[in-house]
Amino acid sequence: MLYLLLFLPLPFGIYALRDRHLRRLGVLGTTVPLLSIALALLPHTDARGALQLDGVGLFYLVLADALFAVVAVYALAYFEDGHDTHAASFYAPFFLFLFATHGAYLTHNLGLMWTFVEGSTLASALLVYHHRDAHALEATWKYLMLGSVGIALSLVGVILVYALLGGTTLDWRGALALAASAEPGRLQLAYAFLLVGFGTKVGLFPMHAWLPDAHSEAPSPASALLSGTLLNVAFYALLRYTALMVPAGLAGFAQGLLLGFGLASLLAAGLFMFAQRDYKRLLAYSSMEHMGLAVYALGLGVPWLAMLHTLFHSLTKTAAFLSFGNVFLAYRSKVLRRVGGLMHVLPGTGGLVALSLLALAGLPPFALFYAEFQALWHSPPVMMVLYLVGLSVAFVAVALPIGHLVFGAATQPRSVPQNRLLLAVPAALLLTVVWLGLFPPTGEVRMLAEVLPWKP
Amino acid sequence: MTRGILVAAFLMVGRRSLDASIRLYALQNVFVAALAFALADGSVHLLVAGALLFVVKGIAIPWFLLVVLERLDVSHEIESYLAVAPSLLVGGLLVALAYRLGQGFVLAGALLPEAVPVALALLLLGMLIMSTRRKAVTQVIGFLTLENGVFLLALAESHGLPLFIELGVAIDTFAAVVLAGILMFRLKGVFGHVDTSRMRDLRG
Amino acid sequence: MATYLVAAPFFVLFGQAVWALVSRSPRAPLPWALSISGGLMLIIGYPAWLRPGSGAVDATSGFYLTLLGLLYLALGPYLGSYLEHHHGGRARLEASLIPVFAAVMAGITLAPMGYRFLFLWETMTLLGYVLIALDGAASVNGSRWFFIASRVSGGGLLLALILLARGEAIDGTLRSLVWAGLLIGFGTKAALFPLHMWLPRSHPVAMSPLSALLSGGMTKLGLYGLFRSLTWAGSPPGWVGWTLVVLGLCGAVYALLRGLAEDDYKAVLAYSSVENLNLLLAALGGYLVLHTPLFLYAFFVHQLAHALFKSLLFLASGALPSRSLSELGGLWKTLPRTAAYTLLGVVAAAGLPPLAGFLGEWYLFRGFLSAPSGSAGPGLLVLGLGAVALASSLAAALYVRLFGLAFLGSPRSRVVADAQDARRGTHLGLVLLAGPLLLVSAFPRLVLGAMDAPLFPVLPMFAAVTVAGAGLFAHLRGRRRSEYGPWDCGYGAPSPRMQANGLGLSEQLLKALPLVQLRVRSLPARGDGREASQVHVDVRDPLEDAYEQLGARYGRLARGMQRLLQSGSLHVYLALQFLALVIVLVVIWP
Amino acid sequence: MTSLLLLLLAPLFSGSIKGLKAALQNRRGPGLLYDYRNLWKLWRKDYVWPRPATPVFLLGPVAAVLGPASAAVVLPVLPGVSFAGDFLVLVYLLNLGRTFQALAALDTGSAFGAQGSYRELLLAALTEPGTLLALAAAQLASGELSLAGLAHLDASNALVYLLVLVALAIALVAEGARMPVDDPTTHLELTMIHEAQVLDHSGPLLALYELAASLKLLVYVSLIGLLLPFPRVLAFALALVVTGVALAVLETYGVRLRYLRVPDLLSYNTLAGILATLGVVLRLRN
Repeated sequence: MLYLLLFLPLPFGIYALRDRHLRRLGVLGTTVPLLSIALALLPHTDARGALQLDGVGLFYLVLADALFAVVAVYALAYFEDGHDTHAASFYAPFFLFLFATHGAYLTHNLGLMWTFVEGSTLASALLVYHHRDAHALEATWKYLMLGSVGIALSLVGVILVYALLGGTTLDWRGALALAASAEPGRLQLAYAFLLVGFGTKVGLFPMHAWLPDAHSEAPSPASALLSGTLLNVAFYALLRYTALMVPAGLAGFAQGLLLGFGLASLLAAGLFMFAQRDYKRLLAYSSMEHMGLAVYALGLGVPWLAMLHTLFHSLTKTAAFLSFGNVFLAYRSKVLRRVGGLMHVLPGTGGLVALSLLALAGLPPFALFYAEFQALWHSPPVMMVLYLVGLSVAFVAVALPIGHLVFGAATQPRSVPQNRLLLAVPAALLLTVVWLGLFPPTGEVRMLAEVLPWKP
Repeated sequence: MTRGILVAAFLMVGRRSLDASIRLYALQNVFVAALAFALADGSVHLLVAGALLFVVKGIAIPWFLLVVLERLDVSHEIESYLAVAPSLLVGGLLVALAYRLGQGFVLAGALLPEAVPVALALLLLGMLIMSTRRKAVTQVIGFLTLENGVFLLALAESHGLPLFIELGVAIDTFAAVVLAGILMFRLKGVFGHVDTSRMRDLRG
Repeated sequence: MATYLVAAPFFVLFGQAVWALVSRSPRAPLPWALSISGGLMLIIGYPAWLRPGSGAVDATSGFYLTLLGLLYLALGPYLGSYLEHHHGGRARLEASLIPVFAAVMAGITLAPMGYRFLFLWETMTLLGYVLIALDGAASVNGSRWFFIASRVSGGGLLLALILLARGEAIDGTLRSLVWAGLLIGFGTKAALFPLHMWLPRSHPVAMSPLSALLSGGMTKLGLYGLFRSLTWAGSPPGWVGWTLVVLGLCGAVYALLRGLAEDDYKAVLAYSSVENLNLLLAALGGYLVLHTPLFLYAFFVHQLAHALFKSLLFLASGALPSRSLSELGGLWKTLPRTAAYTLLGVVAAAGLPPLAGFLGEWYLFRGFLSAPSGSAGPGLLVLGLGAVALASSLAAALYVRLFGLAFLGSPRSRVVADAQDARRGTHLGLVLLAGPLLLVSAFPRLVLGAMDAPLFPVLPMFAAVTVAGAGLFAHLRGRRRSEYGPWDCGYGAPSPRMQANGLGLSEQLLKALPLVQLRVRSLPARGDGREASQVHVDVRDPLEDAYEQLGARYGRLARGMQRLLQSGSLHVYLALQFLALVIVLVVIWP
Repeated sequence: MTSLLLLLLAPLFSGSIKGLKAALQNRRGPGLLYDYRNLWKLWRKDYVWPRPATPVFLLGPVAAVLGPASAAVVLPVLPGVSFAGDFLVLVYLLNLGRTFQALAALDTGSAFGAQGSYRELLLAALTEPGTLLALAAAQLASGELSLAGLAHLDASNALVYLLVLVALAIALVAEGARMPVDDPTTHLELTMIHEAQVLDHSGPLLALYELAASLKLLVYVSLIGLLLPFPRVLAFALALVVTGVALAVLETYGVRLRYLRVPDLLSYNTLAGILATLGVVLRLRN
């Protein structure tokens, strides 16, 4: 069953290489992830073997599939107007990416997981390359180089871990059981490589440099997938490996590093966002900020909170990228200055843009507020102050553009997108985020996170 | 054998010819493959891995790179931020550093402790090549060198990784190189050059 | 039963919000919803304040519910009529957001410490921001300041309230940290100097009823929070009281001087709000330092009075044809009703007896007079008395200038003639604020409630001054008179342009107390010389400059970091990645 | 009670200063009762209504009289109302009169009125802190917060009281619009402070303003009298005489300060107030 789930997207990926029919591809893009969710939610008996689906895996798998489905629905409308001549080539990497994502979440073998994470890099590089122009090329090249180096560094960590466990197993559960016997000093070295390696893909400062380029050059649906899924894949790998440090008695060590990287990313993202002129880069840096916050939450030793944060961030960021996708459709420009007074010219999109930015800034009733509140709740006082400073700086940087963008003097768009789906999809996501903010699924996520070795 | 790998890698830093670099890279892989065979001691797993390495990295990838280089129609000279002498100096320092740090990475059950510093050196030299050489092709070679270091590390610390993972890694590497090759063609087509230091449009 | 009663105003407000989203005439029930909920809040809050322990809420909540209730009650009819005449579009959004904003403000006074309080607090920020920004491009800059300040405020509160709610032992440094958070959090909302910068920039750009809601209501929640903190966080460390007193007093004087240099009618009102809020903060600080309840009387009496007269002034300002003082003048003739209510507000706001604005300052003085008996010593006495006295005379100057420029004399531009006086709805709103103001002025015990405050014969004074004044006025009014032009020294051709302008009235004051620098540039007359010459005055405020420089520095830093770290060079990126690895390895090297 | 007394005495006081000045200047001045006759004459006249004026124009003189008159209620020259903190009410009621006077001056739209207003407001802002501090110091030194409880000048509080007297004297000339701050007899509009505000008020309105001006003087005189070491009424009379003579002498032999130098003079008022307050506290400490 799990093998079916894993390989489900692959034939469609090959099929999509041939097919040019956008509508059919879009519908397939919606149904395959939905089908995957259904498959994933079926009860599983095969708890042995390389493929397993525990609480954490299920959580991320369902989240990823849901986002793929949502993005596919949006893409139906987004590519409809024919502005994008390469639209059909969106879907092959889409399915390949989905395949790699499934693989990363389904496999319980830490080495295989690495393979799939690398696979997701390659598949998403194709998404970044979508527009095939100079900028896309530049972004893809940088992404590929930095991502590959990062992933190679993490492979060093994987090898060291494997060797430290006596070369017997890379199964996650087995590794958890054996981790206590590993030599702590060397395990620290291994973790350093893992952190820098996977951290590159999570988008942690100072390995983040590929992130804004890749996000801003990909078409909006792809940007949403990058932010909402790709980063989570890497984060998931980091989560699994960090879990190994707990039975090894290195939880404090690993969490210290995570806190440092989390805060550094937060502060750096705030700084980069402040002087930003391109709205997609702004959103990309905001992803860096929130991944930093998720890593921080993990650094606090509260894995369920980190999971919650990634969940909220994925949903919110997808809504934001899709809302700004509408802006791009209307203005054909990613420059903040060229867009203004959306509430006068595109009221629906303007509202979505304002709300999604405010949601990203972490205001209630949006869910990220809850996650940030919880992170503060679990922080020691000094960390609280640092966290708050970073958060405030980032908040201001994210939210200030709203003034001009939404409420300011109006600039006329080149065209007004008509399809209602363009508004409905991000609106639905935002409503979900509000719902999650009002009724955060803390209990459920904690239950799912019980497989992780942290003491509650 | 390990010394051979190291020398091959170190020479890469000192050469100004791309073809030579690629050949040195192939040589590296031959050495690594030989090492794998030597260590195999009858275990199928390492034999297969060594063969795979020899075929994919020793032959296929260098060949692919040479073809790409031929088709790209760019000069075969390496352009670098660092001239040869400083490159060698920094490379030497990095190798020294690798030997200095190497002991820290040698695990209790290491199969080939003396290869660990070499692996580290490869890693560092790969990074050096990547971050100082301007041409896209050289960056790929740097990456591959780095990757070789990782593989060597796996070999040195234990019997490599489990086979199917090894396979996955190989596929991924190959796919990455192919993707990079395609991109290089595009780079040449779009920009008219493959100088990555001149791709600085995306910033801020 | 009691719980249902408390929930009732919220149901009414949310009902309106939902109605506005779905109905065809979103605005129709808005006045009723606001007024009814205001009335309900009065019914809930006032008894609880008057007789603590008797109501469904505690006394402090009761007081603030009363205050907000009075505001909502008056705002209802005003909004109904105002929105009808001033706003075409966005009716749906406004008619649904305003009641939610009102409900959130009321909710804050009832929320327990912790997540729910912070949730409501930040939601208030969100709604306030959107409501201000909705008013068009001009308000964007103002809403930006509002936003930044709200972030600062929210940050401080998150820090303090989470530390408190976690239930750890709070002592020593941690206690100072908690209180620093509370001061920043609530102080920013209450415009504590020098965190007040947002207020004069964001309140004036909002539409008038919203300015009233913000200045009269929302800022009070900052005070509410600080007062509540005394029970939430226990007694503060010594420096808190001193900080409040010193900053509050300096801030009051500063705000007045800054307001005197301002040309925007509503900005002047906003600066006056800053002054009053800082005096209130100083009162709270005085209470913390000297422990005399006199400061608390000042705190509560003046809060209610300020809510009433400032809302009255802001609501009345809705009828003005322009916000620029240099374009107004002689409005009494066109807007007699508005002018009369404004005059009432002005007398109260300038702290003149017999209106309630005076009473708070009286208690404040009384409080500071008890300084020698306390341990605080002479500094507090001199600073307190001197600053409050200076503030009161500056406030008088500020309001003389404001009222004189806008309503008296002759019109300075043509916009004045087109002004429309208060209509029925807006008029009712003004009455509903002026009435309680007069009532409180005559019977201060109504506000002091359960507190056993010393008081002087306020009612006789009130009655004597008003009755004698009214009598004399009526007599003079009935006397024979003849109309003539004002004394012009025999010039013979006076024009409205010869009247003193805004800065003419305040320049001397600003030069004698040189906190704000004026730079006067006069542009030569153009054309044939019949065109009047123009004078431009730049107001340089050192504090503003400092803030702006801070912002500019930060911007430069951000751009510098971008150039350095995000230069577009892949090689730099790779080197950074390498560096990160090296640093981590160095840090953890065993 | 005191209000009535002051209201009755006010024209006499201003009249006698005029007479005294005339005597000092070797002129034959008007009689002591001249101001009563003058006020009565003005009161019966019609008045001129400047075209831009509004009801505030009338409220000015009304409040100008009402302020000091009601303030005088708490002055314990004759028994009257007394309560803790009454001196604050007194200062604020004086404020009331001044504020409306300034508003009424702006009401005519004349440039002179406005000029008088802002000058007056500046002077008020500069004197009020000092005056309040001085009064507070006197109250604290007496240990009572009502004017009726003010102790007499004696050895123990001499220093404080002297400072208070200095502050009050400066406040008197500033608030009462007398030399060297202002010249009540000037006819040059550009130099006027108080007079510029009342330029457009005529007839009964002017009568009220004139009455108000001398009433205000008398309030300060009474305050000074309260500090002197004699029984209340006697002290008041003494203060009356001394002030009257001093003003007459000052306005005969002194010169008016340049307007821009006035703040320097007023800073002594503030200084005296601060010193007095500090003195009290230090004395209480020991």
